[in-house]
Amino acid sequence: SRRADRITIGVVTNCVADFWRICEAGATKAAQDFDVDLQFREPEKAFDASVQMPIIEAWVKQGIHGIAVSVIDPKAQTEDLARIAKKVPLITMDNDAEGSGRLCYIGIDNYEAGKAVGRLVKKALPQGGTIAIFIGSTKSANGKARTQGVLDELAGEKDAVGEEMAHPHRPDLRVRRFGQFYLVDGEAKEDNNPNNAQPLASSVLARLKGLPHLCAVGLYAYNPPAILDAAKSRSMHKELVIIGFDEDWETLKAIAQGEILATVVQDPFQYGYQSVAALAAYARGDSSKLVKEPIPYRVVTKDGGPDETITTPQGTLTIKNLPVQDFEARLRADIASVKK
Amino acid sequence: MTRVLGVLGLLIALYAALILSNPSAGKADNLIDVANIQGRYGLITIGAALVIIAGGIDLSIGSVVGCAAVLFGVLMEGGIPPVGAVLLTLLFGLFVGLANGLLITQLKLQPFLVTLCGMFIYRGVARLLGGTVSRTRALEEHPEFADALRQVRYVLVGKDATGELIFPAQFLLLLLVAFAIGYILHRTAYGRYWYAIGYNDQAARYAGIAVDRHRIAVYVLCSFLAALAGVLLLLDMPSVQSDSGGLGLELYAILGAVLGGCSLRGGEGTAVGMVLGAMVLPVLENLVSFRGLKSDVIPAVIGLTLLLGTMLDEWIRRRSHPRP
Amino acid sequence: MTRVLGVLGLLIALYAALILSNPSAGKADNLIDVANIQGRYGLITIGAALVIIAGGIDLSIGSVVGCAAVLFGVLMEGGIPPVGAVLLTLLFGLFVGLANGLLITQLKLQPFLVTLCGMFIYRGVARLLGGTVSRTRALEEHPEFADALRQVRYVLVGKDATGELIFPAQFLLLLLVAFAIGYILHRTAYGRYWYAIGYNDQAARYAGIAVDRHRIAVYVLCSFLAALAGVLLLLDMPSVQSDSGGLGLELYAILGAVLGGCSLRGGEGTAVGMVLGAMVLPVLENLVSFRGLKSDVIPAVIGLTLLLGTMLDEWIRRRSHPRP
Amino acid sequence: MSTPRLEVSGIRKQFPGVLALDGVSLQVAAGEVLAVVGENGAGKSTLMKIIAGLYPPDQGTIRLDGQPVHFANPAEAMAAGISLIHQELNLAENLSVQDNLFLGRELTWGGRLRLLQTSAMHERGAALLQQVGLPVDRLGQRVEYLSPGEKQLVEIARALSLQARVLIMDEPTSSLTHKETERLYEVIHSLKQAGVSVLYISHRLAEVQRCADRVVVLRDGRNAGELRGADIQHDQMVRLMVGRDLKQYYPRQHRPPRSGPVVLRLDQFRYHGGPDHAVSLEVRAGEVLGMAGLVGAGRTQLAEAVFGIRPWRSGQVWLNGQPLRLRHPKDAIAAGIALIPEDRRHHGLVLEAAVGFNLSLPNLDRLSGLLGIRRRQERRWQREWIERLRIRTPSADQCTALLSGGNQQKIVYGKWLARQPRVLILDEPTRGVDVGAKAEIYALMDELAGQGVALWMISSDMEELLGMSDRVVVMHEGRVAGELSREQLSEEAVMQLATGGMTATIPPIPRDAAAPSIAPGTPASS
Ligand SMILES: Nc1ncnc2c1ncn2[C@@H]1O[C@H](COP(=O)(O)OP(=O)(O)OP(=O)(O)O)[C@@H](O)[C@H]1O
Ligand SMILES: Nc1ncnc2c1ncn2[C@@H]1O[C@H](COP(=O)(O)OP(=O)(O)OP(=O)(O)O)[C@@H](O)[C@H]1O
Ligand SMILES: [Mg+2]
Ligand SMILES: [Mg+2]
Repeated sequence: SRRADRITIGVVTNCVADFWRICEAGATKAAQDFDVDLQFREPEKAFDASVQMPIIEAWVKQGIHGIAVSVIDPKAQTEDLARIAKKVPLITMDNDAEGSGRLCYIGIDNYEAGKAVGRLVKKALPQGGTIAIFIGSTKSANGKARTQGVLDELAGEKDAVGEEMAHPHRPDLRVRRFGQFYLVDGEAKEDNNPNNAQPLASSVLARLKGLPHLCAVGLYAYNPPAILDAAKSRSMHKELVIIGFDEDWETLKAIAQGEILATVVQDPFQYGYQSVAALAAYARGDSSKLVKEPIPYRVVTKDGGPDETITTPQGTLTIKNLPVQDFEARLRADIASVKK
Repeated sequence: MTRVLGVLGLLIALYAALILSNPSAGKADNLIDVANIQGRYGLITIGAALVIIAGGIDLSIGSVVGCAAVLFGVLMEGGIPPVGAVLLTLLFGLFVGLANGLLITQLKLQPFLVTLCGMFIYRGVARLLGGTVSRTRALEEHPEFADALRQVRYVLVGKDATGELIFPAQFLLLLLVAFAIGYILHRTAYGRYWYAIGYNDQAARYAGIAVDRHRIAVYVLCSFLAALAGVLLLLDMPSVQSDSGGLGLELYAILGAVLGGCSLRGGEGTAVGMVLGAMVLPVLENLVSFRGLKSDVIPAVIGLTLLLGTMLDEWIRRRSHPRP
Repeated sequence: MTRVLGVLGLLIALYAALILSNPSAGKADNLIDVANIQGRYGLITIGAALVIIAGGIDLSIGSVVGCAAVLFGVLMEGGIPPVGAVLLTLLFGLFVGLANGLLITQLKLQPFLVTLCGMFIYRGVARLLGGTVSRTRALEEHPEFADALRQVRYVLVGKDATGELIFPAQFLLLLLVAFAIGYILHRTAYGRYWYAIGYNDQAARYAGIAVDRHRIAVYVLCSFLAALAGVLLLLDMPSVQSDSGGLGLELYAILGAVLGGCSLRGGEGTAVGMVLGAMVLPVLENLVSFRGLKSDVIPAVIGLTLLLGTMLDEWIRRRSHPRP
Repeated sequence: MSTPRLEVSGIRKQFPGVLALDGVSLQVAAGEVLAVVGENGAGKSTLMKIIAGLYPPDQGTIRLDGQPVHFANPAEAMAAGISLIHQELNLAENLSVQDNLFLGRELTWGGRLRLLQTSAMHERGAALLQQVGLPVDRLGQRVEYLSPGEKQLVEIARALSLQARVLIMDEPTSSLTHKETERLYEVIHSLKQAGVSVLYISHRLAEVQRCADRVVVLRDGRNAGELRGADIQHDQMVRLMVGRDLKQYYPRQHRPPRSGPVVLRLDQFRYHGGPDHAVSLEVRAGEVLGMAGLVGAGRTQLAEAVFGIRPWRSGQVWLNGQPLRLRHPKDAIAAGIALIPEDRRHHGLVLEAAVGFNLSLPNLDRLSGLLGIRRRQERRWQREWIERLRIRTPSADQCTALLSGGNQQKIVYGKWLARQPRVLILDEPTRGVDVGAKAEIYALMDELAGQGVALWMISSDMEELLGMSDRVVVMHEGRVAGELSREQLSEEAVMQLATGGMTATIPPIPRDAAAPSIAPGTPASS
């Protein structure tokens, strides 16, 4: 039903997820507000540039008017994106690729967000403890960044690698020490597929049963609920601190119930909205809507708390700490604001 | 009998290794945990095995599991009480099987192609139905389902209100189904017919067996069991994503069937074998994480173990059946 | 001949739909884009098809593609010049095929099991080799490779220094390989042997054919082509991840083969059919993005299209060959 | 005799549960035709497979021109000039006739490239087909579309193309008709002239009598005796084979024609995939209707169509006066029709399954109760039938594929007779069955006829046709060429109709060869 003269904006993500459904809602709203056509694609295969690139190439061939992409492997994709940016207005969102000639980046800094998770861990267990990190894949750029962020924060140094050792209370348990924390198996546990998340968490937790000061971190949206469920099925959720990432429905529910301590959230709705808004305006010759500074991530806890300001290489950020009800209400409002 | 010795040996070895790997590994709660997953695997493995015995193959299993889970969730969100939703979802399974069976027998399409298309189609259906489903979302809309859902969950997956796993309900369910299927396979005419069809459908036809009808029957059973597994998945797991729910399970199911003594040439396989074959992977995965192996090593270890297992199996079979 | 009419019709329909979908879709540069992907698909499809013709199956293709791509990258990072790295990677492919073939022929294991284990094992190897590989990373370590790599890339995937696609090199490569394979299949004794083995290996053995050696040969060819596809993948794409690179490609390859007229019962299939079969999916995917379909609809659309295609195919075949 | 071309001595072969060969020896000279006869399961095929390098012997030696040889595989045996026509067809049915003729030994150029010389193979292929009497246009056809008889001719042509020094024919004529058989004799004769040694296995003793210089008889895997020249007499062979005299070969109590009521009647019957002209015929209760025809005459297809395998096109079929409609063999079976198919391996049996499995398959409805199959009853029942038909197997659990050809055939009988059909269609009923068993089967048929069963016997075995039929319908290219009553019934008459009118120019089988009981009714004794 698209007419050739209408402006068309393409948004391509790095995988299929609820996170992106929220983003799509934002993008759709912007498309409505600024009267443009939207093509929103979630590549079938998660975090695979060889699936993502053909989609973008096809758009370029169609003479689309603007592309927003969640970069999977910045270092490697830069070259191709640079070439594409010469033909089509391009912005990166959710995951950046500097030097790709993109007009702007809309999103948080995953590494910084990871550090935020680390700070939450430290706050929850000031005396340190045993920590297990669960993640979909450590191969993807955002996965790497988040994990490293957490570990650096715990270790209190950049590019921390930790030290290989046996767990003081459990000689049979190999760990790496980061600051006061012992990382189970010395690495973030990859599930590579949401279906394995719960069983994996379940068997890892089983080995930690009985240890004091337990903390589990889930860095992909689906990880925290999986961890909680596993903990419950082994009745360990009482003695386990769970900290999550992203605004998975179950995670928010659990925070409200006090079963998950906190989660660090991005703003997918804004990613979508601002990407399309910016590109639509740019296509009409107005580059004012291009976003300058990174969108701050936020922390969601049961009752919220004071904002915190931190200094990053990019400058100082103020990070909001929202109570879960407010956050959820905002989220619903955002999604509801999209006309069907 | 010798057909199952190999996989039996493999299982024993794996359990031994597991129990030795870590004091808490042998504890009841862990074994129950494994058994529960084995139960769900086992159900789809039996489905796959039946199709394979009758000389076919079903690649749509994984997508059907996912689609059924999503459908189950969506139905409850839509206000259908849990029990009703379960039944409707199982009905969906029956229809999928009927579709596969009809396409294969009436239009004479290759099972591999038909079910591969099914794999895409039902994945697509799942995604059209919704994004992520979960019990909490359903209860969000319909708090009144809470009790019913809790009971269904307790009965089918053995988890209580707090979500603690009390008993391996899914494994018991597997044993129940396996017994029924085993009876059909080994004690009734239908079983004989399926084997005959798998070996030589021409001879079966000349013997007056309604080949097509029986072919359809096994596909229906297979998809039905897949749908059941989908229901269990949603009851067991915190949530199911329509794009990844059950992804790739068809391979695990077929693997279990083949490990259990089925031959993809058709006509081979026993109910006991199916159950044993299905039990392998969950133990193996549990063992691997109990040994605290690095994530990157795991696939290789799993692959090699399975390979050794099949070698052992073939070796035993050869010893007991020297063929010229 | 009639075996390929169906898929030919499907292809024509798809291209027509594509060109009508959008004025710029029919433009050369887009068609070249598609052709390039079809080329890579085609190579693994031919590999899969050969194995299927000889009565086997290879599920390790996807993992081998990924593993080869990673190996290729790692070798260059390790200081092996591009051309040398390519050759070593292809050598790796040969070894994989040899391993599969020996396990299947000498230990008499089921191809499905062996290659399924391979699927795990080579994925594992890839992950042990490294996380993510890319030309950029290799060049960081060894800037001196820049020229050589650029040339290799231009020759094999037809992209210039800026990454602009100049000509469909991968498709030309496919045509080259398809021609060679087609010649072997249809014009030499070896081809005849593969068909005979696939349909009735006993007859082949009685005819004095060295069945095992030929079985091994097709597995070697298949893995070799998969490794080649892996090389192309890394040359064509910005980067390859060891855990997802090539994931699931075996299904696409087999799908292409079967669409192209191969029967999993073995002994059927033509070189032309393989190429046509492999061309379907990339056009379909390109069409889908040109029509700007919602992501959630895509799997269903793909599945239904393929199903219609196979129905059409079977219908034509039936019309031309009324069988009892 | 100078050093024989082929000499095997003391061959022993033990299979699990079966001692197939127990010290068998034989010799063949160049240009000699040696017939090997024996009951089903005597070990003939096993011996031949050992000679041809398919199995290794447990004991014993094989000498070729005096040199001891050990063949690891068929290829080596072929290289040494030994070729084997298998009892069971072994063709790559997905390939063309021509491809099969040259499979493994294609004419190629370009050295290791093995590029096919298609035209050259076409010429030689055509010549080979003419030699065995198969229309040349079959060359390009996929083998799966050929009738069993045609396939067998392809096997023969294939073996001929080998230019072997020792040619082994394991029941080459089991589904050939008189005409093709005669042609085969000519071929064998010319091979003789060319100094080829021929090992000829058959259960059709008349054939043996016609073409063999010498006969070696096997019994229970041992040499049971040898006959040469004039001693090669039907009854002598039988005596050596079964170790006793067989009283009757064709124990047929022929009834006066048109006595029983018509049970099965086709009128103007046509089926899909069949010939265009309709077929009409009737089979009466208690009679044996013989059906003759050349290879490819369309008899099997007609039978299959009536049995519901092939969709019907037009005409009417009556069973016991009731119009019959069926879509599937199960309808036919329900109506009381049973078919003993010609192609045992593909249609008759599930070879991979056990003997008992096959026996039970069509009878499970009777063998099961509310709680499924009554296992104990089933096993007893299976044992009964194995004994009743004297099926030679270690147990009911033996894999069917491992039984000898004839014993496999008996299983097919068992599975159908147990159903007590009203119409029994037998397509090549004694294909690969030994004389003893033949006599049993004929007795069985007579008994069934006595019980009022209508038997429709498709046969390519002239003796059998003449000996068993009350009437013979002859088919030619898919149409009924004519019908012969017992009075008119003679080999010449049959051949005349079968070949479509033109007078058959084939030397008749010497009368003494065919069993004496060939004369109607008169029970024969030797
Ligand atoms: N591969 C095998 N495994 C086990 N037993 C076998 C095998 N092949 C043959 N036998 C047995 O060996 C015996 C001899 O078989 P063989 O086929 O040589 O008999 P035959 O003389 O050819 O009979 P027929 O005239 O029926 O063909 C039979 O009892 C058969 O069951
Ligand atoms: N499935 C098939 N498809 C095509 N043609 C076939 C098929 N089966 C048989 N034919 C052809 O039909 C003709 C009749 O075959 P049929 O087997 O009925 O002959 P027949 O009289 O039984 O001869 P035989 O003595 O060889 O069995 C043959 O020429 C054969 O080539
Ligand atoms: Mg024999
Ligand atoms: Mg016939």
